[in-house]
Amino acid sequence: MIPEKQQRHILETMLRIRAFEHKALQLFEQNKLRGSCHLCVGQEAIAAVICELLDDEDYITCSHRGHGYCIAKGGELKPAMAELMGKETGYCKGRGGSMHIVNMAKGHLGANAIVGGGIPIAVGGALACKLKNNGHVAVAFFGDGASNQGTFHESLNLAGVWKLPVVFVCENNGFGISVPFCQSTSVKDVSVRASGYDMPGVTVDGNDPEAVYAAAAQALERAKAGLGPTLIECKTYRWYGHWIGDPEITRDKAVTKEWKEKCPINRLKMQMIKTGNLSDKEFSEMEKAAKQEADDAAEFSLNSPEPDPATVMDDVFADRVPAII
Amino acid sequence: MIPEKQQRHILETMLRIRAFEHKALQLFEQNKLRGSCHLCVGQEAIAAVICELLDDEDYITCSHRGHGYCIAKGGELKPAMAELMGKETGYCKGRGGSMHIVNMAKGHLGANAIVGGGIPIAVGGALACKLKNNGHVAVAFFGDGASNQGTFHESLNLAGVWKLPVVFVCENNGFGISVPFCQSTSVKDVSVRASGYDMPGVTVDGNDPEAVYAAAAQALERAKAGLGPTLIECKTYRWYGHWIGDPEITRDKAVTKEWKEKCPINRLKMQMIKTGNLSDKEFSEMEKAAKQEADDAAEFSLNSPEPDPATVMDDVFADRVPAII
Amino acid sequence: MSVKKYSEAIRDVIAEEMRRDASVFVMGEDVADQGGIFGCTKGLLEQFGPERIRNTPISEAGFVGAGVGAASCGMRPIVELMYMDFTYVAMDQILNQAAKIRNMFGGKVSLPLVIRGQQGVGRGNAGQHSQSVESIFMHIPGLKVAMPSSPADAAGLLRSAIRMNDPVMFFEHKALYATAGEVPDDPEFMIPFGKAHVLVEGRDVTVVCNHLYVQKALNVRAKLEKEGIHMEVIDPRTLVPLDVTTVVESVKKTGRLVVVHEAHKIGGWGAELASQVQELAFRYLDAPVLRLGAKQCTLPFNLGLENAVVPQEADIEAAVKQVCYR
Amino acid sequence: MSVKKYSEAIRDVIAEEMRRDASVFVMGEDVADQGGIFGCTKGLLEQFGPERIRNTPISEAGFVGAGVGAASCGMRPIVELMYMDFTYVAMDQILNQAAKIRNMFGGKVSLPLVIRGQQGVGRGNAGQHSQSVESIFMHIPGLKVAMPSSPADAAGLLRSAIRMNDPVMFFEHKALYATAGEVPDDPEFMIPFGKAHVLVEGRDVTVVCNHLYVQKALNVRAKLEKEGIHMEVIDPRTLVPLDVTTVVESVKKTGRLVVVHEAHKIGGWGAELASQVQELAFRYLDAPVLRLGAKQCTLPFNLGLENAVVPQEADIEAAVKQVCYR
Ligand SMILES: Cc1ncc(C[n+]2csc(CCOP(=O)(O)OP(=O)(O)O)c2C)c(N)n1
Ligand SMILES: Cc1ncc(C[n+]2csc(CCOP(=O)(O)OP(=O)(O)O)c2C)c(N)n1
Ligand SMILES: [Mg+2]
Ligand SMILES: [Mg+2]
Repeated sequence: MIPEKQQRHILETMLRIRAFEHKALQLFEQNKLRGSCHLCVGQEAIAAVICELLDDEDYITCSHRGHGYCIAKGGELKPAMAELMGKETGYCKGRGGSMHIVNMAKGHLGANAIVGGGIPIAVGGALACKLKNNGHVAVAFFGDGASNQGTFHESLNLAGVWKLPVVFVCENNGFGISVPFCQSTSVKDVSVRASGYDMPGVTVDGNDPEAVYAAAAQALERAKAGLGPTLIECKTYRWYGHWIGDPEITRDKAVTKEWKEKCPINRLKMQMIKTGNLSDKEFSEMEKAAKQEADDAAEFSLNSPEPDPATVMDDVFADRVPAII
Repeated sequence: MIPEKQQRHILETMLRIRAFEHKALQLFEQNKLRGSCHLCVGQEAIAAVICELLDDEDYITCSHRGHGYCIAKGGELKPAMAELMGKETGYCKGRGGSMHIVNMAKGHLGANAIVGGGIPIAVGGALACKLKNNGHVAVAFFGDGASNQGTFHESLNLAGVWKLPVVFVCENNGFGISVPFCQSTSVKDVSVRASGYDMPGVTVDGNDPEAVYAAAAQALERAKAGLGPTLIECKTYRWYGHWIGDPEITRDKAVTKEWKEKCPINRLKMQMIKTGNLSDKEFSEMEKAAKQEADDAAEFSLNSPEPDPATVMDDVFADRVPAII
Repeated sequence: MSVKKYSEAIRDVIAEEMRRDASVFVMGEDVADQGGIFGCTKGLLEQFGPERIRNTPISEAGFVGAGVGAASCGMRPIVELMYMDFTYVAMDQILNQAAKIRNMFGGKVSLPLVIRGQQGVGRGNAGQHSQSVESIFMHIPGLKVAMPSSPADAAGLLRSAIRMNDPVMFFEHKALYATAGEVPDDPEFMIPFGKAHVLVEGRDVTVVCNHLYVQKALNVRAKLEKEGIHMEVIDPRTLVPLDVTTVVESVKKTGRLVVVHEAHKIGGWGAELASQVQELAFRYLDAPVLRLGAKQCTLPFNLGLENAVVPQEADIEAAVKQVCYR
Repeated sequence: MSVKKYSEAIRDVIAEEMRRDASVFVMGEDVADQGGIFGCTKGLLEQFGPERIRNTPISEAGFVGAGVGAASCGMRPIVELMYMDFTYVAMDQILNQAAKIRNMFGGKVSLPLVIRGQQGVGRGNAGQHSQSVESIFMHIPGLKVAMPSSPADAAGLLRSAIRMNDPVMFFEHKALYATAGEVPDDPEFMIPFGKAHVLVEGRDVTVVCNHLYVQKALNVRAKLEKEGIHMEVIDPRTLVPLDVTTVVESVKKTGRLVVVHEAHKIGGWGAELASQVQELAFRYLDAPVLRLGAKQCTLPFNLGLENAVVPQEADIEAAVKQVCYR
């Protein structure tokens, strides 16, 4: 069971993520936000629960579907939304956009627009933890599609053979854009691949915060004990298209509807109400606060300045070099 | 049991491979041959047995340790040795050398000097067979070290999900240059990785021709029946260093000696003698013939012309283009 | 002639060649039901079925390698990369395998493989989805490189590419897909590789450019004509082979050259062209060859910044005036 | 000063920096017990143990990526690639990740990462093990690129690279490892990036070259001096940043430039340098800039063919004479 205080915080985080995503969608539809924008609505539990178990010195990497991770890992909505709008006040000063949010202060090594690209980077984070012997861990979050990239294999083998403090978390939402999981992947569960690296592999209902929590807690314990990595597959579903604007040619609306019934927010809310840890009123207040925060973030971002084109060459190198023409 | 006629041919092939390798070694030591030259002495059974089960329209790819495959797949010793010497009469007209022998007429798509580089190419061969629906198969041969490359993973997944007629054969000789298998690989047997692609995986004694034959025959049957790929791991050992000139810093001489006791040629020879299919005299004659063939190949190659430098640009493109400066 | 979008021209040629030759097939991410996220294989699944219009896993090295293998074995694969930025993920299969197989094997293997996809700016896709990467493939021998700038060029060059017995890197531009133009209906319509396209003649300065910069250069030309500067605009169409002769002939007339591309300026193909031209037309040059290309920074998400990184019409105008000493 | 081999100079700097800074570590194939197949980490396992001298699986994308991650997290990884030809296998981690991380993240991350290894001809390693691939890394912004041509340069540039807060591609040459030369003993000896080395002055023609071509150019210089041609020989040392100023100053004096490299001529860094020089020293050039580089074919196994592909001293001599109209 998730401790009560953490339950509340996870619920709050999920609500903040959802409010953020819906605000982004709204802004997009109002033509106030653009770009490749991948929403994680429906999948919030994975980010919210697992990051709850991490602290600021633990590292994560994540995929293009990364807003939730940014928020769950301690990110603020304002610079996150500002980044989606390409504003100077964004996490990457408008250079990165939706797919490249970073937040080093919170141990977020960055989202990655190359499918599978962030997995070895998390392994490197774990290697740094091991070499510094600081007791910290790294978590790589990636989609089911990414589990067919070579980097997945190389990363799991590296982590396995070096017994690195890292947890691999596959958000299996059943699709890579239009391609169903079964058409791209030779196994039914990504977690079975763990045995190819002599590490535990487990599949959980990614919409069940308790299940995700239990699996992650065990994996993190294992990692911190020096016993090496774990692969956790979280089965989930996205409520919206691959990106905003996706025609969703191959997805069945009825299935989406079913998954909406399995909303992770609702699930944790009901559990907490049932155990007396939450009232309807409290929930409404939390939800309202989250929406307000998202509204404020939008407001902040809309009013933020565009980056100055004159600064475009500023951040190429840390150690400045004589200018190249 | 390997049919008698095939036993004899396999034995012959192994003897030819060994004679070729020893001749190459000798020429190298006499400074008549140079380059990165990877001998497969001790590992001959894998090439000889599996290629025995293939015909000229079945495809293979192999690694840098490829001489055995060239010969087993129907290659002649003369153009093979000439290629090792970089002569115009070689399989690649001296352009490729030891690591890049090809023989399209026999279905040999080429050795590859990039570890893991040939695996997806074999998958493509299998895809061609499937699209042509011609009942043929492809076999990818690669080392244990290659099983940690991303291409291994991507290839096995592709073949698994597309149910391609391909067999993946890992020659596990316990080392990638100086690095022992256990230091680079998170599992004890490469074959366990097969379950990550929903395909059968089997580990056999690669020095036991019968075991290799049985596993390969089953895998090929499966492939031809449209049931998809198989991963076969053949445990073996190389008698010599990684390449000619390897100081062999991390290998134990005693272990090499043990493996020499497990010589696949001797094994098949003893079996055939025991079952009355071979006499000592016949064996000696076969061995002598193989050595003679290797001697002739050396002679041929030494007397072959060097490629003409004026032709160096000839084979870049099939469809000639206006010269680029 | 039919008026088609650039993406339609590509799709139609693929369909025609697939009907004509059973060894042609397509594989790539989302090419089947979705028809490619830019629609270049739209409707082909219905016509040709899932064996020949093949969705792949997200395994670029794997399926490009499978393309190499299938091409070695007599097929003619068309491999779609969703973004040409992902060539990096499959780079070994492209540069160490596809490019080298024929030559390294002494001419014993032919590799009729097309690797195609879109690249470039215009949608603010940020650093890993907005690059123009063609120059890399010009440097490593063994690949042909095409860059169509119009629907007709897309059709004519793609048909040549599919029928060619060598690996071709085929670079489309994301911002060109929606542009329309006349395309010959002739199912044998081909544009040869290595023949530059002189879009418009002019006596004062030669501008070599492609993809989005063809239109931009024509715009600048229209403007500068009024100021008495007559630009000749040339699109090389293919980088390998590169039609230097046409450019040199032009420069011998104009005495001035500006090369414009979206790829990064430093080490881009403009450097190659500039170097060859200054060598072959040294005595004819009245001004140094100028190059315009993306600044040496990662393509930014923000559109204002993106515009600050890649050359604009004003930059072309300024460069043209500079070489004309105006 | 101590006389050291190029490979020893590299090893010693790595050892010194590892002693000085606990965040420096090494990973790569066969770097531990074997000390690298070219001996650049020989003996370091004994001194620093297997945590800091780390054998990797044959997973270039994976361990280069791990280097990117570790560098993001405050370590200073030195990643050895056994052959720089294998950069292709790890290309996405190099070009889409390492090169872009700082810039794409708005300067919020620093990446003190060194990727080093050898390349080039001389051992007849054939197509996939003999390339000179540096030019590619000059084109994509975000990487610094060093190419030491002597033991002292190897030491001085490598120490700078290790202490730098940016990703560095460090290109050694296989045929230089055994060459010996004086190396300062000063454990703070560094050579700045972006400062070309004028090896010898001369008034008639500027030759820019590096790696094996420095010695070859010096040989040609000795010969041509007797014929009254005085070559100035310049080694750029780093390609990013590139010290064009020194070259331009030289060309203003000599009026002639020949650039020589082992990388393929087409699209190589010589094209970039030639383009910049013809622009910046247009009025000073008495002859076109000439470039020498490998022919556009795959590096062949046969040594006679290999020699026919890469520039020889005779080619340098001929080019120098050509620009001198002799
Ligand atoms: C290397 C690479 N190949 C392809 C893409 C294009 N692409 C972006 S997201 C995506 C699907 C990813 O699927 P999955 O990993 O399951 O993540 P999800 O989008 O479902 O969260 C694809 C193919 C990419 N960004 N990078
Ligand atoms: C991509 C790549 N990385 C590294 C190398 C260098 N290398 C050549 S052979 C080899 C070891 C290969 O080990 P394995 O796959 O087990 O084959 P074996 O040599 O044992 O037959 C290595 C590291 C290479 N050729 N290609
Ligand atoms: Mg998915
Ligand atoms: Mg091995």
